[in-house]
Amino acid sequence: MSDLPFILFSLVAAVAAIMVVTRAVAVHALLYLVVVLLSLAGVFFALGAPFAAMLEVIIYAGAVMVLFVFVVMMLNLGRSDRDRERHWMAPAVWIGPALLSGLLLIALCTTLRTIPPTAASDTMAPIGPQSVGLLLYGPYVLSVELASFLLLAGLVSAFHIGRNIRGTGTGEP
Amino acid sequence: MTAPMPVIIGVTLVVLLGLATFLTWFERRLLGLWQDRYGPNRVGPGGILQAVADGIKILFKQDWIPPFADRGVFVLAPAIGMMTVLLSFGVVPVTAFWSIAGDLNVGLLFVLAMMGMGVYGVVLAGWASNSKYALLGGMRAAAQMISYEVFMGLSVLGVVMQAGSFTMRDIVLAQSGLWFVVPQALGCAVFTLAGIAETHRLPFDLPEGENELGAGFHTEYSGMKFGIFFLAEYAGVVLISALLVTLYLGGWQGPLLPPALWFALKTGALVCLFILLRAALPRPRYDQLMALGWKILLPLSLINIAATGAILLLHAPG
Amino acid sequence: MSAASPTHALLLATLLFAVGMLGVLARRNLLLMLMSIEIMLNAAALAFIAAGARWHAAQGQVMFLMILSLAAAEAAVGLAIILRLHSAGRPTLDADTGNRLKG
Amino acid sequence: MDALLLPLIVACPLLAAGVLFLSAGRMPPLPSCVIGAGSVGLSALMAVVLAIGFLQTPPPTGALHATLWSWMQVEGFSARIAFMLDPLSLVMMLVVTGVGFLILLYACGYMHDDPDIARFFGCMTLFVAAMLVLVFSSDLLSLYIGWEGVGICSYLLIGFWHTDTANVTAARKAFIVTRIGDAAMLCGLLLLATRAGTLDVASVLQTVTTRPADLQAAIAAFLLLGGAVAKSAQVPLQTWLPDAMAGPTPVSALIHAATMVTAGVYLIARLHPLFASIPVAMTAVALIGLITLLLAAGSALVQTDIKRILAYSTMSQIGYMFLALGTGAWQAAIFHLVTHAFFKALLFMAAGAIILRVHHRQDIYQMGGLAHAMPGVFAAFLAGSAALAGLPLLTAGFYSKEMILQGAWHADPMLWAGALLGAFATAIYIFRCVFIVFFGPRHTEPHGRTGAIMAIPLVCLAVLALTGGWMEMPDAIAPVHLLSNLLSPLFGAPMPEGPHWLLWAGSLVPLAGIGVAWMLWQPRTGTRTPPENALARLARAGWDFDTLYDVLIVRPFTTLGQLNQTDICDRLSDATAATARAGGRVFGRMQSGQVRRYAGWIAAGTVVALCLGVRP
Repeated sequence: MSDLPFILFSLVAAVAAIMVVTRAVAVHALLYLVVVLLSLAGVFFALGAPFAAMLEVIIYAGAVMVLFVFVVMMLNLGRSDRDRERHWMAPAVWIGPALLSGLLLIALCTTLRTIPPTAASDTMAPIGPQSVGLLLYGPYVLSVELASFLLLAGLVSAFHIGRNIRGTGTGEP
Repeated sequence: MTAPMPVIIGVTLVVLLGLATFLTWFERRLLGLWQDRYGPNRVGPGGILQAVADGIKILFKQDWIPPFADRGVFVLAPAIGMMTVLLSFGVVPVTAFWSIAGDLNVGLLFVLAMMGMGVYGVVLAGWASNSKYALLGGMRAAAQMISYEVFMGLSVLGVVMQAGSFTMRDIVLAQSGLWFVVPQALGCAVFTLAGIAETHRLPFDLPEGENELGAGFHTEYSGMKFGIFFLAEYAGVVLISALLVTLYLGGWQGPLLPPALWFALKTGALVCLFILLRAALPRPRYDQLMALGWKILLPLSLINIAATGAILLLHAPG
Repeated sequence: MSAASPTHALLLATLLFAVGMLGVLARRNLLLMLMSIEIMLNAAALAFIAAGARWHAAQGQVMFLMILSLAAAEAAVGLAIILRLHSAGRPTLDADTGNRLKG
Repeated sequence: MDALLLPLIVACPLLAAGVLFLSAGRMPPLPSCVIGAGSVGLSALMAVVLAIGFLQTPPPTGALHATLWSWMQVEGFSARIAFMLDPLSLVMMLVVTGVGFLILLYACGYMHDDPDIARFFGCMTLFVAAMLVLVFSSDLLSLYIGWEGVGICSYLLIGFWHTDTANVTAARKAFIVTRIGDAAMLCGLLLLATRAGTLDVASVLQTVTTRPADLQAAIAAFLLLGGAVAKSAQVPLQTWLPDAMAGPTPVSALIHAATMVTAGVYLIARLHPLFASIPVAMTAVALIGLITLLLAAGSALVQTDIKRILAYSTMSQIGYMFLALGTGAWQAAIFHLVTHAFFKALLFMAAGAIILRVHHRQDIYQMGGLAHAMPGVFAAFLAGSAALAGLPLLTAGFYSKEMILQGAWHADPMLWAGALLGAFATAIYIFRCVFIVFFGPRHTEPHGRTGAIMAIPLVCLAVLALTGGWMEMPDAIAPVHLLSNLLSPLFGAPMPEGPHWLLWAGSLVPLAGIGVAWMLWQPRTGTRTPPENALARLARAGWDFDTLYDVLIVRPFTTLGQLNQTDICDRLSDATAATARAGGRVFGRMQSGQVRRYAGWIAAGTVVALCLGVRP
């Protein structure tokens, strides 16, 4: 009974992920990606990580994906783009990548098979925000610093790349 | 004392939707009062049935989808907007025993998450309409709501630090001595401003901005889909008010009167405040709105966090 | 062994990773490639969370936060590049034209 | 309470620096002055309160500790941001905040019409904060933060008037030369850290006593000495200090005379057990000090720029301190540091007052006869000069220099003789400056007045330069040993005093020097032109160390580079390049520049690696 959400969310995530990579309209793909993220948040919840689940929704689905939507809106893609996208997705294109991904899947699944089953920790008591925070600002404070450096670097480089070169307001080089 | 869950859900839903409908009339009446005119006063006693009349009109309108729109997303957008607001109510504790998931251990984060999802309703509506006014409105909404979500999240952190919990019920219980509006006055102010921007109410209704963008993101909407946007906005106002009450004004706590009544009274007063703000304040320019957020509210909320942390550390035992 | 076990979560993570990789390799649209990368990142994050659940340790969520910040930075830079390319006269978002250095 | 005051003393100027910098130069002059001088004044006030508390009820362990936070904790190494107040840092704290406050007060008058005054005070307060961090740190790593902090402030302030290329060049030179020392010091610190597993001063010094001094310790000591030498402008890394006079005069007074340049002395004093356990290092310190003091005194004899005279004099006086350190006379070094801070800051500020009033001229031969025009400044300069020359009994410089001479005598009479020669030269060059600037015919008509805000610090420091030495006297004069007693828990008992004739010699030599100066440059018959001969030119150019370095290091390096362009080593690299190019052509086909192709290769590689790993 308690496994039902997990299975449900997993199935939704898997299906939606496949939908993402096969959509021709960027916004549709984005919406499916949001669905992937939301159902992954559900999976996190089922795995006893409510804090991660909420952050996944707030930051990933709520902020990063909106950024994607925002960019798509700025690009103002039209019908011609959709047609070109369809053209690019000819069946022949998929053979090589599908082969590679399939191999990867097989290899990884083989590895997973070797993992001994976990009987002890089936209780899945949730790990709350407090313990994560204590860990983050205790032994992992250096990685928090590194993450903030990374974000700063991202901020600066995004600002630099997107800067307005000739003051035209359009970003034309 | 605890009511069964379906009852809670049902009552909450009915009350909320009824309230949102009622608010459409109530706001116009209050605005009329403040602006020295009548407002709707023909249908029913004092015009109270105006809301019903509007509802009937909207329900019976043709459910029209523009041929140039992206059908699926166009239909989905208002549903997302309404749904996120309703879901947020799930974690608001009306009384100690009356909430759907008031003791969810990441309750406050859940509200923030739903606020974040709420952006999609507006943004997708703007995109799916495939018209430039709607697109501009949607883009404005994306930038505005994402920015103000940051300040909202940062401002409530002070509350979380003081209460030591993300659980809404714990936060209310932590205020039994002193309402957080006193120690967290700064956070409360930022939260209120961010809340107005999140619900894109006047004065921060730039995504709609009717004198520049037509009707903004819902320019192409009509009929019940428009109605859902409309109701979602009022439900959002009630939500922000309820959150303010829960986070800063002691929730259901109060002397003499029953808890639920206290909660309703506080929320109602805040809703009136929202309407008063609409009546009193002009709409700023878009760049002014963003500047206010990033140059004033962000530092303020950071200062609030730092100060709260410092004071908590100083008072920490040992 | 119940269905909601870390092993099954790892299986899901594997599947997502493979699908994301498929997207990166097969799509020509830069935006879609970026989205596929997000799927792959999420698969990795799921693996961390699952491991955290397996050992009942909060470290999994710590690593998840690191991935989250990585994804945020990556999305910001990636999207900025896409916008730049788009405004520099390459409105097709075709990844295969990325080797032309001049706009 | 006291332990809380310790970080507050640092925080006060730091906060002021933050405020001043954040104003982005838009802060008007008056608030800038108030914030700049006020914050340091507040620090000085707190320092005095702290010092009184410390002296009245000394902490049982001999030092106050305030650990702010643990900086890093990795396997086998830990570092903290921790402050400590022991007698040594107490003395330094009082000097830095007290003299610093007086100089900043003076700067309020000196800089009041400069448009960039907010930036000036921002840098100055930041400097004071960094210097206090340096002084307070009980951990060598946080000491290093302060060390680099004062370095960067020095750089910023030397190049303060950055529109003039010469100033920027001087700033860059100071930065690069001290950087050589800083690099050496960092290496030394790392060596110490590998020995002790921490850079906590107490623990580091503990290892000196528990483990016999080996080669590693010696190398570490020499590397640290390198850092100290560069910061304190000693031979061979002294060339930056005279050029550093390009900065505003209060900067020269605070940074390049009173505080920062003595950081090297402080460092060695702080780590004195380490140095004391390595006799070679001690000898090196003493020799460096002696050579510097003689060379710099020689240069000062022929300079024409008043600030350069003082700069060389500073080098020379720090040479004395190094000499004292090298002979184990730790108290003498710190004592001289204190008195030097008083009189050298006074001399610089008096010089600044003169420069302001003679239309920003700095050439002493263009001044002349200023004694009547500015009697107050004259008196102040005279007091400072007397202290620098070490006029017996009356002045602070006499007592501290006497103590150093005693120490040198105990170590080696040759050192003593050299130091005495230096004292002789000191008296000559500073009174040469006095006679030329203040007597004789007037070349420039001074204008304006020296305002009260500049006069008050001059008066305070003049009093200190004269009376500051009375806290420590030789037994032959009066048995006063305030400073020695304060410092002896740290440094051990001071050295016994030498024979009485040493005192006589030390008293008479400065007088003789003044007499020589009077004979050569007396107002009526003395020469009024700078000396022009090969030796004088050499000395004026600071013994041509710049040229020497150019010839020894820069030119050979560039020549070597040019020679190496076509030699056999290049053939080897050409072969490498050819191989690489051939390989590049092959692999270049993979570099199509297409993201998807790359992603495909990465994915393929991953899959192959996985398959290899999974293979049962």
